[in-house]
This record gives sequence, C-alpha cells and structure tokens, in this order.
Amino acid sequence: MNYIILVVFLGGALLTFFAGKINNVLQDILFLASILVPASLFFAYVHAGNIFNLTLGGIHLSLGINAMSWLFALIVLGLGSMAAFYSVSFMKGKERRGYFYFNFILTIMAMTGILMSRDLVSFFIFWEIMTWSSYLMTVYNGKDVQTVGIKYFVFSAIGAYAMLMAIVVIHSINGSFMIEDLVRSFPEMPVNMQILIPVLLLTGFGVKAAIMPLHVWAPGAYSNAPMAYTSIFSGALSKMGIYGMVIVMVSLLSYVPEGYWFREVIAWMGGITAVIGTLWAIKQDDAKKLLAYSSIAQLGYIIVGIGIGTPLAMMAGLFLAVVHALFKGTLFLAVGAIERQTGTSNFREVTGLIRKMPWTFVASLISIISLAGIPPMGGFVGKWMLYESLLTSNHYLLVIVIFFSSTAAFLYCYKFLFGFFLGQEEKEWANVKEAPVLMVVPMLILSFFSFLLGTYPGIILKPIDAGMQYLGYGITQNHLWQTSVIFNTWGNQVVLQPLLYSIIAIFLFFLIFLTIKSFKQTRYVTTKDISSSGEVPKEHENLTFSVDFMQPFMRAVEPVMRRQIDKYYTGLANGLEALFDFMRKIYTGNGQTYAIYVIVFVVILLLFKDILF
Amino acid sequence: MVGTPVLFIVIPLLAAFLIPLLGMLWKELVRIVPGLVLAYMLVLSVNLLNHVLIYGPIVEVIAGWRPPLGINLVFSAFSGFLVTLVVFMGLLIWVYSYRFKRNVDFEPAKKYFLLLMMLITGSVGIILTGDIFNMFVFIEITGISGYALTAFYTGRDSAEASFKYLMLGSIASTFLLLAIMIIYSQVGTLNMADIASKMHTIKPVYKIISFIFFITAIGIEAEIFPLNGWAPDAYTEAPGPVGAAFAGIVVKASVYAIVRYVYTIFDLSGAYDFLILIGLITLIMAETAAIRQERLKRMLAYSSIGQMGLVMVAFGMGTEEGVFAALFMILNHAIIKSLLFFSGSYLVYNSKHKYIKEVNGMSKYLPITSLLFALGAFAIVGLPPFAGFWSKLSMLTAAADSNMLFIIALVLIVSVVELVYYLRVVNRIYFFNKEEKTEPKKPTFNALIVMITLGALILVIGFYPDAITGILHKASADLMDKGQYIHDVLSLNK
Amino acid sequence: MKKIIVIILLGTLGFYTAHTFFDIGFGFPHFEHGIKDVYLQKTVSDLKVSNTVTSIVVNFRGFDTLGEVTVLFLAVTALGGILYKRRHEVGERSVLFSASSIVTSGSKLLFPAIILLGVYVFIHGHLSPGGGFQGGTIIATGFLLMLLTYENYSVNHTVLSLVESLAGIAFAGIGLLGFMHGGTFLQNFIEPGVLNNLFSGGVIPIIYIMVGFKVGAELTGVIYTVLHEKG
Amino acid sequence: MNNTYFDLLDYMIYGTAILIILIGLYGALVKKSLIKIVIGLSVVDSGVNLLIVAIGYLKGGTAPIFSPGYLANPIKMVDPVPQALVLTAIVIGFGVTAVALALVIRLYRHHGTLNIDEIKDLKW
Repeated sequence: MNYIILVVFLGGALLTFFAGKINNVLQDILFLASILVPASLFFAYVHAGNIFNLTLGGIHLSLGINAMSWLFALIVLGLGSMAAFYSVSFMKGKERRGYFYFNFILTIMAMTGILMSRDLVSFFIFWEIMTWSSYLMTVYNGKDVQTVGIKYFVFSAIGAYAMLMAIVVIHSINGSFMIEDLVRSFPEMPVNMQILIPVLLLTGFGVKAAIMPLHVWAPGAYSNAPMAYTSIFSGALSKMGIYGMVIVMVSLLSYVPEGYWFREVIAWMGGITAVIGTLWAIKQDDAKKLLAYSSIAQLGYIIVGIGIGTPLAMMAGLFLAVVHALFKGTLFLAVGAIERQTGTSNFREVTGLIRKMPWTFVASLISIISLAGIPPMGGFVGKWMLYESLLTSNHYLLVIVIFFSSTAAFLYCYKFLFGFFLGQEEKEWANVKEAPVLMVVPMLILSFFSFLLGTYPGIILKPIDAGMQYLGYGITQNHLWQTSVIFNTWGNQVVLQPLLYSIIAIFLFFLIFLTIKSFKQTRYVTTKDISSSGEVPKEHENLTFSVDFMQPFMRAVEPVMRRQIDKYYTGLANGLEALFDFMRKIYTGNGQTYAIYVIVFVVILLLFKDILF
Repeated sequence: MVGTPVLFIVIPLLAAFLIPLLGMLWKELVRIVPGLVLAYMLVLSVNLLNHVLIYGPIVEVIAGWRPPLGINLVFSAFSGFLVTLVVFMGLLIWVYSYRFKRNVDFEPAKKYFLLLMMLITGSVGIILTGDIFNMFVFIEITGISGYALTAFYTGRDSAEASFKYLMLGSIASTFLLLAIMIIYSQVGTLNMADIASKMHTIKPVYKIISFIFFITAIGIEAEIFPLNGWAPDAYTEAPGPVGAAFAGIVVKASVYAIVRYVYTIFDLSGAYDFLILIGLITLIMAETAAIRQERLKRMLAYSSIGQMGLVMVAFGMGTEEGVFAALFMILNHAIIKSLLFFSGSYLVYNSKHKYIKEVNGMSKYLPITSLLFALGAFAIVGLPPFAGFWSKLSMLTAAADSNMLFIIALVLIVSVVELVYYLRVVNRIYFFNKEEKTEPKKPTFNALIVMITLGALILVIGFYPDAITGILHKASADLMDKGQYIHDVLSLNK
Repeated sequence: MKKIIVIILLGTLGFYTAHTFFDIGFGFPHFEHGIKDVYLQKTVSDLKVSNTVTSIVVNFRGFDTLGEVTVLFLAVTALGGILYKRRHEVGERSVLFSASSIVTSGSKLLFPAIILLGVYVFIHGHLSPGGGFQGGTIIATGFLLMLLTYENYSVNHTVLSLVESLAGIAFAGIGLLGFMHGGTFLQNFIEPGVLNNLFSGGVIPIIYIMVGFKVGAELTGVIYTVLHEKG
Repeated sequence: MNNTYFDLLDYMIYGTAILIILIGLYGALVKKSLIKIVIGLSVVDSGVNLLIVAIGYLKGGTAPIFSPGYLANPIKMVDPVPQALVLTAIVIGFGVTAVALALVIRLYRHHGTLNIDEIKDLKW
C-alpha cells in the first residue's frame, strides 16, 4: 500500500501536468484527485504494520510508517489538501498552472515519502525531491531567481549534502542504511562519530527548519513562492526538518552522554532564532516577508521544545508544530487571498479590508491570536506547555528569551491585522471583493482547527503521545500530557478554563462591539486630511498606523539587527567567486603555456617521485 | 557468438577506406555508411557483452601469434562495457549529426563522418587492445581524428583550439613512446598481461619514471588538471556533436587507459593515491573555473573535466566499490553530458560566441530542448530521482568505506559550486526574457530523437538503477581481478 | 624569463631522462626472455621472411601497421578537411619562377627511375632493408619532384583516392581472408615458401606492396593538397 | 651494468637523442613562430625515434636480416622490435606534422600572423 500512494502521487502529477494541454477544468479535477485520493488512501490503509521492501541499485529500501511519522503525515496531508482546494481557485487564470500543480503534488509526495522512509537512502531521495520541487516553486514567479532561488537551493544543498555525508558515514560504520540499525548501533559508535553524525544530520535538518545561522534563505523563498504553496512550504515542509531533528535528538542523542550538550546548544539556537525572527518580522512592511520571518521565529520555539527534550518540552514542540502548520498555513493563504484580490501584499498600500473581505479577516484573526499565543487558541496551549517545561527543567534564561520574543511578536501580529484589515478604507480598494469560496473555506477550516485545539488539545495530543511513546518516551506513564498542569485527564484544558472563557468573552466584546461601534463613529477622511493632526502631512507620510509605529523599539534593537548573517554569507560568496575568477586565469589561452604546464607537471612528478609513489 | 572483437576495428577501417569510393557512387552513402557501421558495432558489442557476462572474457589473437608475441584484443566485462557505451554514444552522435551537416558541402561532410567514425574506432581500439604500443597507435588515430574534427568549422577560432590540442597531443605521444621504451627495455615485451606478470622484476625507479611518463601522456587526453588546457577550447570550438564525442567517448577511453595502467600493468601502490590527488585537483580547478564562464559550451567543458576528476577519485580508491562507482559515473556522465552538449548547442545555435546570456528565455521557443537541458542539469548535479544520484551515492559510499571523510566533504562542497552554475543557466532559460539578438533554432527531428532518448535513459536509470548495476558489478569485479586478466591472456591456447 | 624557466624545466627533465637511460645502459641485451628472440627464430622457421623487421611490422605486429596506415589515411583526410575551401575559392598554384630546362628534362628522366626504385624497395621489403613505407615514400618523392618542376603538373585526384582506398581495402581484406582461413585476423594463410625467395613469406609481401601503394598515394596526396594552398 | 670501463661513445647516442628531444621541446615551448613550433615538435619526434632505435642496439650486432651469404646468427642481431616500432612512430609523426602544418596554414589565413602570442582568442 505504501508505495501505491507514492505511485498515485507521481502518476497524478504527470497526468495533471499534461492535462493542462487539454482542458483546464480537467486539470483542476485531476489535481485535486491526485492530492485527495492518495491522502485518503494513506489514512484508510496505511498502518504501522505494513512495510514495503525494495532493493534498488543494490540498496535495500524500505517504506512504512510509525506513530511519529503518522502525526507529521497528518500535518502534511491535512494542510496539503486544504491548500490544494485553495490552489484551484488561486491559480485560476494564471500561467504555468501545470508547472505549479506538478510541483505541488511532487512536494506532497516527497514529504509523504520522507515520512514513510525507514531507511536513509529513500529518506534522502525524497528529501531531495522535496528540495528541488520546492525550489521550482520558489522561482515560480521568475522574480529574483538568481538571488533568492539560488540561495535557497544552495542552502538546501549544503544541508542535504551534510546529510548525505552523514548517511554514507553511517553506512560505512553500520553496513546498512536502515534507520533502526542506526538507532541500535549509535550508542556503540566511536565518540567522534557520535558527534560528527548528529552534527551533519542536524545541519541538514536545520536548513529546512530555518534554524538560526542557516535561516537566511527562508524569508526570500517563503515570500517568493506563490502563497498557496508557501502555506505548505512554511506549514508542512519546514516540519520535515523538525521531524528529522526529533529523530536525531531523541532516537540518537538521548542515548549518549554528549547528547546533553547537543540539547542545550540546539535549544539556545532555537531561542536565538525566535528572537531574531521576531525582530525582523516586526521590521517588515510586506506581509509575505513578515510571515516568513514570523515562521522562522515560530520554528525557533518548536526547536527550543525539541532541544530541551523533556517529555513536556517535546510535547510542547510537537504541539506547536501542529498548531503552527494550522495558523501559519491560514495566514499565508489569507495573504494570498489579499494579494490576489488587491494585487499587493504591502501594508503601506493595502488598508481597511475588514468589510471587503470579512471571512478572510475572521480566519486571519483567529490565526493571529493563535500565533500570538493568546487563549483560547491552540497557540496558547503550546506556549504554555513550553514555558512550563522550560521552568521545570531550569532553563530560566531561555524562558526570558522566549518570553521577550513572544511579547515582541504582538507587535507584528498587530501590524498584520491592523495593516490589512483595520484602519481607514481607501478609495483605491473600494472595489475589492471577498475571495472566492474555494479560497475562503480552506482558511476557515484551518482556523477552526486552531480554535478547536485551544479548547480540546487532546485531539492532537493523543497522536503526539503515541508518537512520543514510539520514540521511547513515557513508557511508565499512560498519558504524557498529565505532566502539564493545564490539562485534565482527558487531555483538555481545565485549570484555566474559567479564566479563558472570561477572556474570550471580553475579547469578543471588544472585537465585535467596539469595532462595529468604531466604524459607526469614524469620520471618513482621506489620508491627507489636515484635520487628522495639527500639521499638513507630507506626501510620504503615510497615516496608516501600521507603518513604522514601533520606531523607538526598532531603534533599541538596531545593534542586533545590523549584524545580518546574510551579509557575511554574501561576502563569502562574492569572495569565493572572485577567487575562482582569479584561479581560472591559469588557462591563459596560449598553447605554449599549456605545453609548459605539461613539462612542469612531469618535472614535479619526477622531483617528488619518491614521495608520491 | 556473432563475431569477434577484431571486427570492431576492421569493419570501420574497411568502411573508412570504402567511403571515398562510395561517395563517388552516391553522395548520401558517406553519411549512411558510418551509421550502419556504428549500428553494426553496437549490435556486435551487445552480443559480445552478453556472451562475456555469462562465459567470461574473450581474448582475440591477431595474426595467429599467441599473446606475448602477437597483438591481442581483450573483450572482458570491463572493456566490453566501455566499448558498448562508447559505441552506443557514437551511434547517437551519428544520428544527431546526420541532418546537422546537411547544409555543408559534400567534401567536408564526407570527411566529418569519416573522421567521426574513426574517432570512435580509435577509442574502441584503446579500450580493446592488450598491447601498449598498439594502444599508442589507437591513441594517435583518435588524436588525429580529434584534431581534424575540432578544426572542422572553418571559423577563426577552431584552428586555434585544434592547434593547442595538437601541440599537447604531440608532446603526449613523445612521453608515451618514452614510457613504452623504458618498459620494453626492461621486460622485452609489449603485451600488457606479459608486462604485468613481469612487473615485479623491474627496478622501482624505472617503473616510477615510466609510470610518470604514461600518466602525463594519457593525462593529456584524459584532461587531468595541469594538462587539460586544450580541452575547454576544443570543446568550445568543435561542432556540438564532437564536443559530446570528446566528453562521452574520447575521455572515457583515455580514463580506461589510465585505469588499465594503474590497476593491471603497474603494481605501484602510490599510484592509487596519486589518482585521488590529481582527481581532486582536477575536480576543484575545473568546477571553480566553470562557475565564472561566460560561454555555455566552455562551462560544459569545464564541468566535464571536473566530472572526470571525480571519476579519477573514485578509481583511485582502489576498491571494488570505488570502481563500481567510477564506472557508474562514467556511464552517467556519458549520457548526461552528451545530453547537455546536444541541447546546449541548440540553445545557443545561431550565436557566434555562445554566451550563456544568450540562452535567456529560450524555454518559450524551444520547450523540449530547454526541458531536456534542465533535466540534464538536475541529473548531473546528482539530484534524485535522476541517474546522477545513484552514481554519486555509490561514489560517496565507496569513499566512506575507504574512510576518506575529508574527500567526501570536499567533493560535496564542490558539488554545491556545480549546482550553482547549472542552476544559473537553467534559471536563465526559464525565467529571463529573451535577448533581442538571439534567434532560436528548432532542433531537427534526429536531434530531438537523440535528446529524448538520452533524457529517457536518465529517467530509466534514475528510477531503476538495477537495469545497469548488474553489468557494472561484473565489470568492476573484472577490473579488480588482475591475476585473472593475466591468466586469461597468457594461457591462451588458440 | 620564460626562456630561463623553460631551460630549467627541460634541464631537469633531461637530467632524469638521461639518468634513466644511462642507467638502462647501451649496447647490450637488457632482458632475457624477450619477444625479440622468438621473433628472430620464428621469422625464419615459420614465416620464411629474411627481414625480421618486415615480419614484425607486417605479421607479428601487423595490426599496428593497419593502424598506422589508417593514421596516414586520416592525416590526408584531415588535411583536406582543415584546408577545405569551396571550389571557387581554390586558387592556382603560385610559382615564383619557373624551372629551367635542365631541371625539367632531368626530372623527366629521373622520374621513372625513382618510381622504379620505390617499387623495387617495397617489392623486396621482406628480403632486404626497406618495405612498403620506404618504397611508398620514394614514390612520393618522385611525384614531389614532378610537382616542383612542372607548374601545371597535376595528379588525378580520383586515381589517388582510388589507389588509397583500394590498397587499404586490400590490406584489411587480406586480413579478413586470414580470419576466414586460419581463424585469426591477418593470419598468414598462404604457404610461406622458401626463405630468401622473392615469392616467399605468404601474404607478407602482398600486404607490404599494398602498404607501398597506399603510402605513395597518400604522401602524394598530402603534397598535392598543400601545394595548392595559397597563403 | 657494464662498469668495467667508461666509454664515452656508449653514452653519446642516448645523450644526443635526449639532447635532440630537449632542443625540440625548447623550440616548441619558447619560439613564437608557429612554424618553428611545428619544427620543434618534429625534432622531438626525431629524437625519440633515435632513442628508441638506440635501445635496441647490440654492440657488434648485425641487422636482423637473414640474407644468404651473410652470417645470420640471431644472437648477434640487434633487437628488431624497436626498429619496427620506430617505423610506426615515424609515420605517425609524419601524419601529425602534416595536420599541424595544415592548421598553421589555417591560422595564418585567419589571423594573418604566425606569432602564437597573438593567437589566443580562447582563454579562461
């Protein structure tokens, strides 16, 4: 069954690609079918027991799932299906539809394949398919391909090659590519291998998870890809890095003494990533960029949870991973809808869409609340667990870091909401319509789940629990979630529920009542109305509050921001290219010089013949 | 059995002598006959390879003298695999250039096809022969055909490229003769197997010096680093199919020669490490030179040199896995680089200088060619699920098994460089706007067939590597078994 | 600067090469069980060819010679390809001054003698020093003499390429006949006869005569092609 | 090794051959004129050929020809193999030289010069 799903995906991708030559509607239907059919096949027929073995090129490949990968498959296929519905509408009338659909399906296939892989080679194969198909989506617009696209691919390749090196090293030690053999033999490996292998693997996964020094590709790539795709790019694809990290951190590193340092370092890198991502997100004026940096920050939280690695922290990390897929998926879809309807995603330009696109607003609102970690949405539960785990494991400094980052995140959350939806309506956007149903419904479904998980986190905590038990956690306990204070035995929030619902009530009051009221009281003026303040605004002074309103804050954190890692990478790349340019001057173009090289070669060999041979 | 290895040499030679006569009868024959000959050679090699894989190597004696006396040809799993590959590529190149040359006059067309056929025959001869001096003769046959084909276009620069090639080739033959004579003066024989069996009697200093001369001479043809000055020029200025022939055929034969010397004839342990060393230097210098190229074919040429460096590294491991990986890379490189040369030469067809920027936006005008170029680019950097991935994986696995972590890291870093310059070209094809001056040229039907065949092969090997790995395993086992080779050749009672 | 570097490099190279060859030694047998002893023995006993070099070139290592002939053939082809011009671009030969009557009549006299000498050399290749290559070269010098002497002396190109091709085909064909008769390519399938007779050595003289024709025709072709090249 | 006496003439032939090779290489590597380079390359060929023949030489040896009325003792004959090889090498050298000269003509036709330093359109 396992491989049939992949074959269906692949066949579907090809059929969809070529169907575009015949009929667009047929293509849409085929596209949806080739996402949904394998997805439903997966949930209906794939169980932990059935394993598919194959020997290809003398290498034993094996496909099967476990509880952990089932959890991630839920994210991938769930979010993928929603984004697929959205895409059908999103892509209407755009060019390169076949290209988009093909790569979309291929990415989903690759991610499913990664989750099914029981050996490192098939893992790597699917990983690379995922990389290049997502790269092709990154350059879909044909914009900045030589900078953003190449940067993404280069970082992915560095990660993938680090992983490949780890894989061949493992093979040379183990004689086997199976993950279980690796897990079994890892504690007996020599110490330098115990360090080298995790470092290489974590580099590989860290690139996809956009961990701090390896994150520079993410903003460009996330914002460059079509938004319908970015939702799975950020929501699901980056989780593949998390998935890999979970395996490394738990299955390998928890059995060796060096694991402690790895955990600390990874957790701190996650924390720093969260802060930097947040700060940069605040600075952005483009919603895509903002969400991209926000994704980096959110992945930082997840990495903190996984890095700490106590049962609660791990659970928090995985829960946040699920929730992040939900809300970030929604938000990217929402930006996509706004961009499709207005033609831009810049806060400076778009304002006051709340009445034009109310459903998009509702979905965004719920997701933003979830993102900010405010009750009663899912994000809150995750963050609470994270704080609690950090405190119980005595990572007080890390708590401060995370807390700073979460608080600062409110700034960009506000900016997002206010920038697009609130504020004054402008004439320019007077004719904007709500996005088509097929785009709105997936957003609403996803945000509904964000909401549901806030109240009934047990729905997803059970699979997480199963996955963690598969990895070796909580053998003594039945339900890991009992380790946190906020849950009852059913996995639902109890302690804070009264408080929560009162907050909801207050919040809804403010949201609905005051907003409506404020609209009624608003006197509509143009942005250049002098009555807005004592002075006549100049041309460039935009009166929308979402722009530059946190100037003082940015000034405070500027020293941090000035040291962009990106600059160092660019400098390195330019320096290398200049060096290469210098090196190729050795081919002077003069035949005689080449002939002299030959003599030089012979003479060198003759002189050093005793050393060389 | 349907024939013997000697037919690989004799039939093309007969045809080559016949072509001028046939051309007097009907002009089209000068195009058709080489194709028929190559097709026959392909059938022959496939048949023989099948036979060899089951029954063991065929040693063919010439002029009725047993091996130490006469010249012999050895069609074993290893050489047979390479011959099949070379002939297959040769046939594809013929199909590709069949119509390509239609606009040229009769006389040059006759010479082009004749020389192309002899280029392939010479390479086959290098691979098949069991005699070091005979190998020299075949190297010269290949060389002279190569010089002439490089200078085939009567433009300004092709003669320059050809002259550089000739200069280095001429120096190469000098060193080759010196090396052969040093060996001969010590053992009194020219037969490879005989030399190999007597190698232990030679004083080490002679061994080393003759090895140095050998490696210099063949290294020029095999494009190892300081000796490869001719290669980028020749690849750039030669007609497109000839560039593919250099990458897919001539270099393969030369690498075979190096490998034969290192593995079978000489018993120098340092030679393996030396192969790794020069392979790495070649890889690094070529790939870094490629990233800054402005001309498409030149970039492909440097990339090709770099790939051969990688092959050399794999051969230098001296293990059976290493040989397997190297053969796999040779196969993939032949297929993929030919595809890149073919499609690349159509992407910049009407351009004078073949600048990379002239491929901008070609995907709208040449969709299939562009797609195939992109496929080739993805495959050659080793992205799964295309053919290049499996060879890269096997190469790295072999390297890890030999505990060469540093080399793995270096190779992978260089792969990133390779990735960058291929992606830049692919991006230009797909996402840039067309330059005003460039005029796209639709590929001819033959060219399209060839390119699609190669693309399909990339996919087939990518999805089902087992189609080829069985042969490769046998071939690599065959190369590793030096004693068996000597025994097969010298104990011949025919 | 470049000169000094080259001199140093070549000096080192020369030192090592000279050292090696001086070490190998000069003028005495270097090895014991070489193939040359077998050659010297078999050329008398099996092949009945008194010139051992010929028997090596044509029979023991006949395959090399086939390749060698091919190299020549390719060189001619390559020359034509490299120097190819469209018909209307081909110029007349440029001659600075014409030959005197002494030269013209002298070469007319000499020409048949040269050709005859060439033919003699390659017919007796298996008996005495010389052979196809040497004879062919002599023939080509005869044509060179004529071409230099007479401005408008021309060689029939069709005949040249006919001779080239037929001789080559004959060489390979004889080899194939040997393949059919004796089982190996270039097998000496004709009874070798008596040592030191003109008709001895089986196919060896036949092949060498073919080689002679081929070499003569090809060298003439080369000379002819280059002479008709204007700078 | 025959070290009983030092005979300069013994080493003259090798020495001369190697010197010819070096002179030829010098010409090919340093001279600017294409023609001189080609001449250098063919001088190298001659040197190599001389060297090859010298290797097969046997002191007091005779030509490897079994002519009647001539003392035909195989043991006293010089090694015929290098002579056969030289024959091949000469012919191949001729072929290469011919092609090289043709290329020089082509280069002169296009560039109007024979100076190799001015013929480097292809580089880097």
